[in-house]
Amino acid sequence: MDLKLDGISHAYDATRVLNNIDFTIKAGQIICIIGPSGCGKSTLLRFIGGLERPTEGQVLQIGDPPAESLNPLTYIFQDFALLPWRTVRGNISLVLEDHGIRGTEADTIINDVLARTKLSDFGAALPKQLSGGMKQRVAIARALAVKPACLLMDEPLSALDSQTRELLMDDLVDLWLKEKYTACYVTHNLNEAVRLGHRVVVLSRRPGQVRDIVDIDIPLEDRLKHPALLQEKQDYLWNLMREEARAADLELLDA
Amino acid sequence: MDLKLDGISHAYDATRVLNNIDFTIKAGQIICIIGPSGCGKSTLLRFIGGLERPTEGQVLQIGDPPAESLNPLTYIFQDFALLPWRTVRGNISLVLEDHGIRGTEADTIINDVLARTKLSDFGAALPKQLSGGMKQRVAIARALAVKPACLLMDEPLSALDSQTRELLMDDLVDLWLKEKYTACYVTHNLNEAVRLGHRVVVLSRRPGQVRDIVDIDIPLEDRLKHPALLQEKQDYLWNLMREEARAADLELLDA
Amino acid sequence: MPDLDTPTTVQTPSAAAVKPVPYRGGGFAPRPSRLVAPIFFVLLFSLWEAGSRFGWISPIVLPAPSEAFQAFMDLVNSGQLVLHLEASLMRLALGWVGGTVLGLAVGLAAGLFTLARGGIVPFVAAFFPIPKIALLPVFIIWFGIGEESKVATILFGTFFPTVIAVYGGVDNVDRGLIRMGQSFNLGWWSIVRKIILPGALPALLSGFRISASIAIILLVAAEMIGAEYGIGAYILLAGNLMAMDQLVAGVAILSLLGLSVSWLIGRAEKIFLRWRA
Amino acid sequence: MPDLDTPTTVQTPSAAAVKPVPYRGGGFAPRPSRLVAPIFFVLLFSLWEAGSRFGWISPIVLPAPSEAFQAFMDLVNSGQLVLHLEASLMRLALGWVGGTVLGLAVGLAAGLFTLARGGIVPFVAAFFPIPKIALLPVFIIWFGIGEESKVATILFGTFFPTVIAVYGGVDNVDRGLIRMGQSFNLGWWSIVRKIILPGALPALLSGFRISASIAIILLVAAEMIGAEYGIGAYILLAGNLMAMDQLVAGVAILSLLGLSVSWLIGRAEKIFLRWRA
Amino acid sequence: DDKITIGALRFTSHAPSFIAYEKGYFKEEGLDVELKFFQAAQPVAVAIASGDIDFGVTAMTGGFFSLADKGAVKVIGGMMAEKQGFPGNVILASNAAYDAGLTTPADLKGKSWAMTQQGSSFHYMAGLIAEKNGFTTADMQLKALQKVGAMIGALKSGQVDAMAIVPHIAAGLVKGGAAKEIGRVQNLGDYQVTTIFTSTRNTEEKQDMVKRFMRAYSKGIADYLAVMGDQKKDPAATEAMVDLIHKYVYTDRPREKAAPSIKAGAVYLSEGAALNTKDIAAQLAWFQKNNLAPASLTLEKLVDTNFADTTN
Ligand SMILES: Nc1ncnc2c1ncn2[C@@H]1O[C@H](COP(=O)(O)OP(=O)(O)OP(=O)(O)O)[C@@H](O)[C@H]1O
Ligand SMILES: Nc1ncnc2c1ncn2[C@@H]1O[C@H](COP(=O)(O)OP(=O)(O)OP(=O)(O)O)[C@@H](O)[C@H]1O
Ligand SMILES: [Mg+2]
Ligand SMILES: [Mg+2]
Repeated sequence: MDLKLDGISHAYDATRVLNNIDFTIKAGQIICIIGPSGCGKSTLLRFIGGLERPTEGQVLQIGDPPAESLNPLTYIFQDFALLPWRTVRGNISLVLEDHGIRGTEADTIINDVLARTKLSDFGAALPKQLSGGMKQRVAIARALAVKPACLLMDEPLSALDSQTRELLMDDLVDLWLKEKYTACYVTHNLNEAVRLGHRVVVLSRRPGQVRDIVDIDIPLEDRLKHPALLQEKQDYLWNLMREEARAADLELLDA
Repeated sequence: MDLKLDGISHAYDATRVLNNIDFTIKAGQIICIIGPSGCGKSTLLRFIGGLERPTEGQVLQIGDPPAESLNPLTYIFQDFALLPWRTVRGNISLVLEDHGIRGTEADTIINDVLARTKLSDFGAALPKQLSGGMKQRVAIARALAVKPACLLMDEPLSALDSQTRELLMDDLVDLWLKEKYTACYVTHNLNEAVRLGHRVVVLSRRPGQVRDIVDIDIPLEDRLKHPALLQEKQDYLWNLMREEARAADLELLDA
Repeated sequence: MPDLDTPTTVQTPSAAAVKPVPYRGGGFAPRPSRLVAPIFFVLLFSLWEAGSRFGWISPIVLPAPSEAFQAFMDLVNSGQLVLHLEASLMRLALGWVGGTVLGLAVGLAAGLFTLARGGIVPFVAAFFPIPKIALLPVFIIWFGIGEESKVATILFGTFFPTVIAVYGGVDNVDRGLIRMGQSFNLGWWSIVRKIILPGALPALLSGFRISASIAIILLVAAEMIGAEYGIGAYILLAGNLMAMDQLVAGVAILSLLGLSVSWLIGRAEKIFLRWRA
Repeated sequence: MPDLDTPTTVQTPSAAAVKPVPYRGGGFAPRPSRLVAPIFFVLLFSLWEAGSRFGWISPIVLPAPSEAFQAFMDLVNSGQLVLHLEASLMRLALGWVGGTVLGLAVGLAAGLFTLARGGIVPFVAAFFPIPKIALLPVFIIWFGIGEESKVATILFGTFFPTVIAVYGGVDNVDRGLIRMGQSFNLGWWSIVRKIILPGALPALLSGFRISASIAIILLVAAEMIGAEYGIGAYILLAGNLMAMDQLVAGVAILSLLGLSVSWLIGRAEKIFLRWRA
Repeated sequence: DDKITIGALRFTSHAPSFIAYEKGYFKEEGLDVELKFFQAAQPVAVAIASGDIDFGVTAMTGGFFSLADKGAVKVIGGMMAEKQGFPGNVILASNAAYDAGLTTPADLKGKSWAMTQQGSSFHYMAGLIAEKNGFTTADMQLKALQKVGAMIGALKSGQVDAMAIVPHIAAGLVKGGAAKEIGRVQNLGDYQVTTIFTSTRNTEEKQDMVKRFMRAYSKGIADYLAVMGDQKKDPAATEAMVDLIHKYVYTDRPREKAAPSIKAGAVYLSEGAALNTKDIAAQLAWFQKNNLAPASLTLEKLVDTNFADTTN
């Protein structure tokens, strides 16, 4: 299943947030969306997942999602969005219950995703007992449990400290190498974009428009072996964005 | 004025947090302290500034601070710590008022520090109108207003998005090149450490001990010109810390 | 998940089903609508009025709104409303200001000093839940039957919630800001004045909102003690005489009083808490 | 700032003054001390007792604590305490449970549906601040002078704060969690049951704390109407008879009742909100 | 002049205060009087205890006895009394109870009785009825409803079976068909309903002032009895007195509507403020027996007989 963004524009009341966005998310690819603060990245991701509707344009599903997929478009949120009153297992079972998956069937799935995210020992822990990195791993496990056709990630690492971020980035790469998941990954961290993205969509400041789409051809597993190449891509992106970021930073909010 | 940490150990109730920390902060140098989450970095910085007292050891001032320094040991906090009910100017004047500096004398100082942090146009803005990067710039201006002998910075950039962080890092370097301030800079971002630190103190996980002290001899202004050298230092630090970070991440909090 | 080795798609768009992604957001965001409330109230009052007119609601059980309004107009025209309001507002003002000033002082002490907190907090916890009508006989003996006991009833009623709001507000002032103040060598009193008090202001204002409602609620109890004038006294008399129209009119006046005070505090919040994000 | 081009120090440590950095932290963290409160209360009661014994405090103004305690023991020994408590607790339980169940339903509606919110919120805002004693005559007419009107008084008193707590709690449930539920295609009712209700639980429990105090406060007002037994009736009688010792004993019982309920809710919070960080 | 404050209720039975005030009897005795109005009787005694006022008139209540026991107030004379042939408190039954056979006070055993509060004069009247008919108040269901209005409401709607109330209100209810008269309190025997009282300190330290007050007050009583006791004797004087009383009572009603109530409420007042000490002693005993008055209170502590005649 591919996803096609078709001429998406959006305004909240009088504020134009997005302007005529067009691109395609191909199955098995990680697309990174980068752009300065407030340019509409999160809004765009909400459109892609059907949580909100753009004023113009539409998001199209091309092809049917795999039959076994319980929730084809699945989010991973910046703030993890775990229910604090449920244990790790309970949080995963939450998204299965409504599909009528309970008991041993659910246990099998939960054990599997916990193993894949190296969380097997933490099934009974409450979110408050976990570090940020672990929480995000639980959120990833939960997402995997519903066999998504496409993962929608909104700055999944930006609430983590940089060391944990580094560790989780490795985990996401490993996971992709094993499972070749499709993903739309929003970030404003250029380093993440060049480490994880097969293709990077660069948005301008608000109203967000596509400024550039950069393909990164190095296979994910080899990227750390080519620091100079990556740095070059990153510098290219940073040059595209630097002035916009500065201007966005200087803007007075609701003065 | 130098600062010497002399055999500092600390425990909160039964938890040992720091273990026999010894190092010196030389005038005009930026010392970066890195270490995994919860290893006691913030605690250590509070000891250095006299906000808390260690159970063992002491922090010594060697030499007197410059006479014009109103507040020799001045913090810059991760969460900016601006009074939300005061404007940018009001926040700066706050730290002058108690020294009896008011009226035109205060105005002169405030105008000067606003100019140095490129904030001249924002004197009348309230904190809520500013982006994170701007807020941290105000905090820096406020710190400069009291002519510190040593800046104590606790992850000053980790509440900012990565693009703003990049911009502010440049600003901190520019400022150091002009003013050669002394600083003790706590972070867990290795990239920040190798970009800003003359010397990097690496702490182990809790109870924090000095694992290594790494000098980085490249002048600050030249660092971006030697990406490979920097990357090498960063990789060295990351190898020192990787396992510790992973272990710290896996720890269950107050299970 | 598609089990591919390279990131390309298997299906050509033309051959595959194309449909928009399903929408599944929205909801869970009820808003205070500007339209519903007036309609609702108009409907409610019309039904009530009709019920009374057509005799579905016995006048003993509930007067028609028009009758209550008539009672209110009688009060206005006879000039008594001013007298009642004057008396009540004076008591409210004195009692509330007194309770607030004392509550601020005591609450601040509890918020700043361990010793004070140790004494004040359990004391307040024990005394706050005592119904003030139970204490009326005591107040009469302590303060007599003049204005003092009425004011004291309201003062007592506002003192305890103010104390709680103040020390709660002080507790909730961002410790980071206080630490910042200390790190810049600000004096103790400067920290209290410039950081703690403004930082506790939001909690203080919402405490005022509560203490003002309590003061208004206590008006009736306070005016049980030999008051000739006052909205509370008017209501009590109406209750005594089973004059339901006057009772409803009096209660409506109290309700309006409460809404006005709440509106005033809302204005104060808008003005003094402009800095809130 | 030292004006150096290279980061080295100008002063050799041996020549320079060496002293520890000045300490400037601490303070601004009053703690509820386990010692202060008991000492404070013992002191307070001793002074009070002494004052009464030595005649500084007239028995008309305040009875000695020992006399109040004697009155309490009389109540216990005569077996009346059980009767009074039984009557009051029954009214409290019925009124509180009724008000809470209704309040939950109405508050949830206001928290979930725009239309309900539009009607309910202004209605509650207008009715909450009405003193219940003002409505006693109305309650007598509506519900008679039996148990119904007493229960109704407490029910009315607890209903409104519960509604406010519930819709406030629902409003404060992290929208991110709701959006998460929607993004996983959870059904509407699943979201309400598994996300909104548990998420609102902290607010509900603190709402219960408030409504329970209000219920206890209203006990006296409720038992003004033809109650033979009940703590409130006991207090009213003591007030009528100017029996200050009994009055203080009765008020102390209410106070203890309030503290017990508050303790119970504290336990419930510990158990049900274990998941809170 | 001595400045004194008198606590008064806006009831016809308090007319002597208004008469003595309006006609200058207090002035003649060198008393500079201020009238202070109360909504209920109970606080008058408390106000004397707290020193807010000097003199008051109220019924004997539990609270009053308690204050007397603490040495705060003393009875110095009698006021309203139940006397055959004069208007007095009427015992009413609800229509439903009447239809079910409650037609005399003797039928009240097992029935419910409305009163304002426990220890009030309404409570005592129930006690009087019970004693006279050979049962006790424990055999009745006593309903404390705090307010006269609530009592009337409860009686009208049949939620209580019976109550006692002042004559002019009773007349209105009976005439309107809202209740049935089943007896009069005056038929149960002597009953000193209200007394004049002052603070113990006044009786000890300002005896002269108290005496002068009583002289002036007695004149007011005499005037009232002379005119209102037999209203047909001198209609012009009656109207004049109604005018005077209307200045203080039923002020919210026009005169023509107030006059009938004022006339109908002309209860008997003890001549010369004479005090029926025997009945006071009986009342005290009843209150004590029912735990509504402190056991330590004695008649000596309650009454100071130096200021008025005593009957019986
Ligand atoms: N529900 C909403 N109602 C009104 N305005 C909104 C809403 N959501 C977002 N906005 C506005 O739309 C713009 C884009 O918001 P969005 O969150 O999509 O940006 P973003 O690129 O994700 O920013 P960030 O990098 O800070 O996450 C912002 O100016 C924001 O204030
Ligand atoms: N006031 C305190 N009382 C008790 N324990 C504390 C206190 N402050 C910190 N700690 C504990 O001391 C340890 C070190 O805390 P500290 O904040 O110094 O770590 P850190 O290195 O700054 O961590 P981070 O990278 O998360 O900022 C932690 O385990 C923390 O829970
Ligand atoms: Mg976003
Ligand atoms: Mg820290």
